[in-house]
Amino acid sequence: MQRVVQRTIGVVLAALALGISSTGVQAQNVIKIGAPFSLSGPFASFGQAGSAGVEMAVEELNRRGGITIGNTKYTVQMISEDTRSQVADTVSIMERLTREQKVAAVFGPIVGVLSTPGQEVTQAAKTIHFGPAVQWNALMGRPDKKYLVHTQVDDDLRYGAFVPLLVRETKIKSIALLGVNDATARSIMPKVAALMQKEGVKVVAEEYFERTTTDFSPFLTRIRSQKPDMLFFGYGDNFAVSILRQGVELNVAPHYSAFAGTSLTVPMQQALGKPVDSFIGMVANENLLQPLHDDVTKWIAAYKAKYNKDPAGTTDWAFSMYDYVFIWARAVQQAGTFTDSDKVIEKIRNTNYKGVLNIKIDGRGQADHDYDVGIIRNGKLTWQHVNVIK
Amino acid sequence: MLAIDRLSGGYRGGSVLFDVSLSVGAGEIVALIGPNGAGKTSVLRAISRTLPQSRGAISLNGEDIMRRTGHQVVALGVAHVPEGRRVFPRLTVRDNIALGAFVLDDHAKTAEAVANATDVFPALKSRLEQLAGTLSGGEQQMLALARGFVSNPKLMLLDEPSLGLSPRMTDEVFALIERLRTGGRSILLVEQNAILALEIADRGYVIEGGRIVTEGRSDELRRAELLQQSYLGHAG
Amino acid sequence: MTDLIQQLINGLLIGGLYALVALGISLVFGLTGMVNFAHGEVVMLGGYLTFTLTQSFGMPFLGSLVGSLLAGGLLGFAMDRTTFRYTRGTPMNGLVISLGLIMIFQSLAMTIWGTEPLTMDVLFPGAFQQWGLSLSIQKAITLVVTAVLIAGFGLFLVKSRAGRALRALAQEPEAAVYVGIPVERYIALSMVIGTALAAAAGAMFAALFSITPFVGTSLTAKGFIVVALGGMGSAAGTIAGGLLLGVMEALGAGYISAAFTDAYGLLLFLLVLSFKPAGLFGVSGRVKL
Amino acid sequence: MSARVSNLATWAVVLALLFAVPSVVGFDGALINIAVVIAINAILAFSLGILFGYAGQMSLAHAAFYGIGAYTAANIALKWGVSFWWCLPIAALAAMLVAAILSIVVTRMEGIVFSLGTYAVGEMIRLVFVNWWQVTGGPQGLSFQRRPESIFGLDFTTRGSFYYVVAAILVLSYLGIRKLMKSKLGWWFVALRENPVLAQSLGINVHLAKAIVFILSAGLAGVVGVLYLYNFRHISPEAFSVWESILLILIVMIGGVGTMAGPIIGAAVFLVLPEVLRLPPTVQPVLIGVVLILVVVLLPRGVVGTFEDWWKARRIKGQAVPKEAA
Repeated sequence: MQRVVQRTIGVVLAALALGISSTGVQAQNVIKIGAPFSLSGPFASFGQAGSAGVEMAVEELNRRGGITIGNTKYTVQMISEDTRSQVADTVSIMERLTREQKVAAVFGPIVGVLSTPGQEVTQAAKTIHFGPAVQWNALMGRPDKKYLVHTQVDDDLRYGAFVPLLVRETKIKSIALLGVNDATARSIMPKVAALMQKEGVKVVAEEYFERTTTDFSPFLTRIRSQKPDMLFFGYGDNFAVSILRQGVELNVAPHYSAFAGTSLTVPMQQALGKPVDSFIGMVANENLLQPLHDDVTKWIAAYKAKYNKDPAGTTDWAFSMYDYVFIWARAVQQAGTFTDSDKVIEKIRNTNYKGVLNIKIDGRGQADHDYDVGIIRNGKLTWQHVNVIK
Repeated sequence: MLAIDRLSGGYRGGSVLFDVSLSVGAGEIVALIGPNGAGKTSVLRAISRTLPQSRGAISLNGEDIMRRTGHQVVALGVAHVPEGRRVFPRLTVRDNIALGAFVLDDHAKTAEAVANATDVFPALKSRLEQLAGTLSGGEQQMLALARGFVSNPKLMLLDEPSLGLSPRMTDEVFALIERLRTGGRSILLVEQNAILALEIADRGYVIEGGRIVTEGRSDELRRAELLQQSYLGHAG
Repeated sequence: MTDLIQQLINGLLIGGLYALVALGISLVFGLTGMVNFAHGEVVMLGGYLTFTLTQSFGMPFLGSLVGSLLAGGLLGFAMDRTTFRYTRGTPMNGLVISLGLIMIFQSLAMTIWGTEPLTMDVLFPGAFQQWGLSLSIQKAITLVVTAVLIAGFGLFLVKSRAGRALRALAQEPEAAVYVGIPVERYIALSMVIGTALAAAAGAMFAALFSITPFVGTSLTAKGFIVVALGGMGSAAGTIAGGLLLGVMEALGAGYISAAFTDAYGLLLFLLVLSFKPAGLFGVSGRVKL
Repeated sequence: MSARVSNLATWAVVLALLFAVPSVVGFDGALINIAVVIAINAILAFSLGILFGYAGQMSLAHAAFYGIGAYTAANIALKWGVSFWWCLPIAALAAMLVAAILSIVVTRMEGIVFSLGTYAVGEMIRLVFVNWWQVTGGPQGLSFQRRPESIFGLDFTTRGSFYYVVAAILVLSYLGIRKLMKSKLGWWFVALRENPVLAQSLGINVHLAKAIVFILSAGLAGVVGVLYLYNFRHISPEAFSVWESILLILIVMIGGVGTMAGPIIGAAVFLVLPEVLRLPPTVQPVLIGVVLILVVVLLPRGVVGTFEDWWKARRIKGQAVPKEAA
C-alpha cells in the first residue's frame, strides 16, 4: 500500500519540480547538484539523514564563498528529490536530474537497491555520482563506471579489520550469522563467514529473513539449538533492536552478540542496562554517542543547531555525504570546470581529505576512512577507533 | 389495523407493485393469493420496510409507517414470518424463539414469553436445545411461527407457510394459524395454495402482475368461477 | 523435542494475535460482505497508541492496552459512521474506501511517529526458563490476554443478547430485520468490536516486536487468509485458522528457511482452499458464525 | 448522421488526440513520461478489467503476471539479444503459461476466496522474484539499458516515439477486448459475473470460462511488463507486489467497473489528480485518501459509470420522439 501512497506523492513532487524548473530564474553563477534521497517510504530514515548531510555541506560551502573558477564565483544549488524508496521513481529522477537539470554531480541515494539502478543513468550521462552502497564495490574500477565515487569503506577492508578484532576481544569458537534477505546482506555475510573461518571460528548457521519479518523467534530458536558462542545479526539496522531483544529472551548465544551497521547507537542505547553480557558493534562511520574527535563533536553541534533534534542512529549517514560535497567542490575548483566530468573526476581520484572523517580516495574512486567499534561489557560501553588510513 | 393505499414499488431492476390497495381489520385473517411472481412477497416486504423502493401509503392503526425502518415496524407490533421459514440455523431453538422477543429487551419478560410460546407450539418443547438447522421442514415452520408469535404482535405477516410441507403437516400448521388470531390479532396470509388460505381467511385479495385484480369475502372468492379456473385448479 | 515445543509456543503466540486481528474481519465480512483492508491499520494505530501511552505517559502496559482497545473501538465506530455505511449495497466500494483510509492512517502515522521502527522498552524483564524452554514474561502476558480476549469474545457471541443478534444477522439477514434487530446499529457494533480487538492485538504486537507505519497491510492480508482458511464467517474456524497459520509459519521458518516465512502460510492456504473451498471449518451455503 | 459515421468521427478524434500528445507535451521530459505511465497503467487496467470488470473476478495476482512478462523479456533480451518486438509475444506467452498452471488452483475459488487465492499466488511469485537470484537479480532487480529496435525504418529510442508504441498497444488492446466482449466468450464472461450458478445451469463451463479469462488477462499483463521494462529500464520485485495489483483495481473502480473508458479515465484521474492538487508530501496522501472516499460515496458507480447513468437519464428525458423517427 505504501507504494500507492508514495506514487501519489511522487507525481506531485515531479510536478512541483517541473513547475520550479520551468518558472525558476536560471541564475547565472549557479552550479546545480542533485540530491535524490528517500525522503519518504521504508528507507526514509536513511534518506533523510543523507539529504541533511548534503544540505548542511552546501550551506556551509556557500557561506564560505562557494566555488571560484577563474575569476567567477559560483554558488552551489542543491536540487532535492524524493525517491519515495522506489526504484522506478529513482530512475526517473536520475534521468530528470542529468538530462533536464544538467546537474554537475549527484549525491545519493544511500540504499543500494536504489542507487545501483540510479548509477546506470548517471554513468551513461557522464555525471559524477557519489554513493555509499555496498553493491558498488563490484562496480569500482570498471571503465564504464568512470564517474562513480564510492563513499563507503570497501567491505573486505572494513570487515578485514573488524572480524579479527571481534574474535580477539571475545575468544569465540563458533558464530551464527543472521541477515535480512537483500543484496547488501547477501554480499556482506559470505565475506564475514570466510573471515571468521580464517580466524578459526566455526560458522554454525547463516540465515536470511524477509524484510517484513517482525517475529524472529522461529529461526532464533533453531539457531539456539546450534549453540553458537556469538550471534552476528548485522547489517539490517531496522531489525537490530528486535533481534537483539528476542535473541536475549530466547537465550541464544548467551554471552555475545555482534552487529555491524550505521544506526548502531540505537541498539547500543537500548541494550545498555539490559541483560546483555557482551555486545560488540561497528558503526559505518563515526559513533555519535560518545564522539572520539572534536570535529565530530562540532559537527553534532551544528546538526543540532540546524535541525533542532538530537542525532539518531541513522544520522551517521549524514557523514557519508557531508565531506564528499567538499571533496567534489575542491576538485571542481582545481579542475577549473564543473561541466567537464573527466577533468573533475581526475582531481577526485588519488586524493586525501581531512574533514569530519579522515578520507582517502584511491585510483578507482573507492574511498577509505576510519570507523568506530563499540563494545558493551557488563553494561558499560567503550569505543575503539579503527584506523584504516595508514 | 393495516391499510395500504396505492402502493407501488420494487427493486433496483424495476417495479413489481402497481397501485396496490388493501386493508386488514383487527382480529381479521386476510389472504393474499396469486400465482408465483405476482408480487405477494413484495407487498409483505413493503410493510416490513425491506422492499428497496416503495411509494404510496401504508398505515398501521392510523400511523404512517412509510418513513419507518424495519425494526421500528416490528416495535409497532408487526411480526413477519418470511417465505422459506428463514430460521437462524446455527442457533438453538430456544435462542431462535428468544430472538423473536428481541424487541421486548428484557431478560425476565423474554423468558416468560418463550415459555408462553412453547405452550402454543408444544412440538418445540422437546427440541429447545437443538440447533434450528437440524429441525424438519414442518418443525422449522412451527419455529418460524413461534418466533413471530413470541413478541405478542398485533399483526402477523405469514409468507407461504405451507411451502414444501406434507399435507398432514400443512393441516397442522393451518390449524395453528387459526388459533393465532386470538386476542384481536390480525393476520395477513400470503399463499399460493388458495383453497387452504381461503378456508381460514375472512377475506381475500387476488394479486396478479403486481396489481390487485379481485377482492372479496372468502366464500365469494371461492365461488368465483374465474378463480376456480385460474388458481384453485392448480391447488386442487 | 524441546525445540519443537518451543516452536509450537512461538507459533501459538503469533497465531493468537493473528486470530484476534482476523475475528474483526470475519465478523464484519460475515455481516456485510465487505472487505475492509484498513483493518490492519487499526492494529498499527493501536500499537503506536500503546507505545505512546507507556513510553511517553508512563501508563502501565495493561492500562495502555485497555486504552488502545477503547480507542480502537471508537475509531471503528467513526469509520463506519463516516464512510462504510454508505457502501452497504455495494460491498466492493467498501474496499476502495478502506484503501483511502489506509493512505490517511499511514500518512498520519508517518507524520506523528516517523518511519523508523519503534521498539518499546522491555516492560516485564525476565523469562520463565524450564526444561530448556523459555517464555518471556511479556510473551506469557500476551498469551493470557489473547486467550482472555478470545474467550470473552466467544462468550459474548454465544451468551449475550447482542451476540445472539449478531449471529442471527449473519445467518439470516432478512429474518433478523423481522424479529426487530436494528441492522445498522448492529453492523456498527460489529465494527466496534472488531476494531477494538485489532487495536488490542496491536498493543501486544508493539510490546513484543517493533512497529512501523507499514505493519498494518501485511497483517490485514494475514487476517483475510486466516478467515478464509478457517471458513468464511465462522468464529471458531477463524480462531483455529489463526493458530494454524502461526504454527505453520513458525515451523516453516524454524525448520526450512526464514527467507520464505510468508510463503508457508500462503501455501497451506492454497492447498486447503483447493481441496476444501469453504475452508477448514466452513459450512457451504449461507451458514455463518 | 448515421451511427456509423459518428462512431468513425469519434474514433478519428480520439486517435488524433492520442497522436498529438507528444507534440503538445514534448518528445522528451517528465510530461511525456507521465503520458507513457498513464497509457501503461490504462492497458494494465484494461487487462484487469477483463477479469474484474467483465467477469467479476478480483485478482490480486495481476501485477505478478506483469512482472513475469518483464522478467522474461529482460532475460531473453539480455542473454540472447531478442528484439523488443519479439519480446512482446514471448512475454505474453510466458505469463499465460504460468497463469494456465495456476488457474487449475484458483478457478476453483469464488468471490473473496478467489481474491485471497490470487493474493497468495501473487505474493509467492513475488517471493520467487526476490529469491531466484540467477534470473531476477534478487531484491535489487535487473538494470536494462536496451531501447526498442528500429522497425520499418522508424526509430523508437526517444520517449516520444516510445509513447507511440504504447499508445498503439493501448488502442489495439481496446479493440481486441471490445471484439472479445461481443463474441460468445464475452457473453460467457458477463454471465459468469452476473450469476455463476445460472451460468452453470445454462451449460457454460464455469471453470473453463474462468480459466480462459484468467489466462487472457495475464497475457495482456505480460505485454505490459515488456513496456514497463523498456520505459523504466530497471525492474525489481517490489514493482510487482500485490499492492501494485490493488492500485490497479483502484484505477478500474475509480473509472467505473465494467466500462471500457473507465480504465483510461481512472488511470488519468489517479495519476493526474495529485498533480493538480500539489500539496506537501505529508498532506498529499491524506487528501488523496479523502478524495477516494468521496468519489466512492458520491459516485458509487465510478466516474464513467455515473456519467453513463446521467447520460442515459438525460437522453430518456429529452427523447420525446421515438428512436426510429430520428
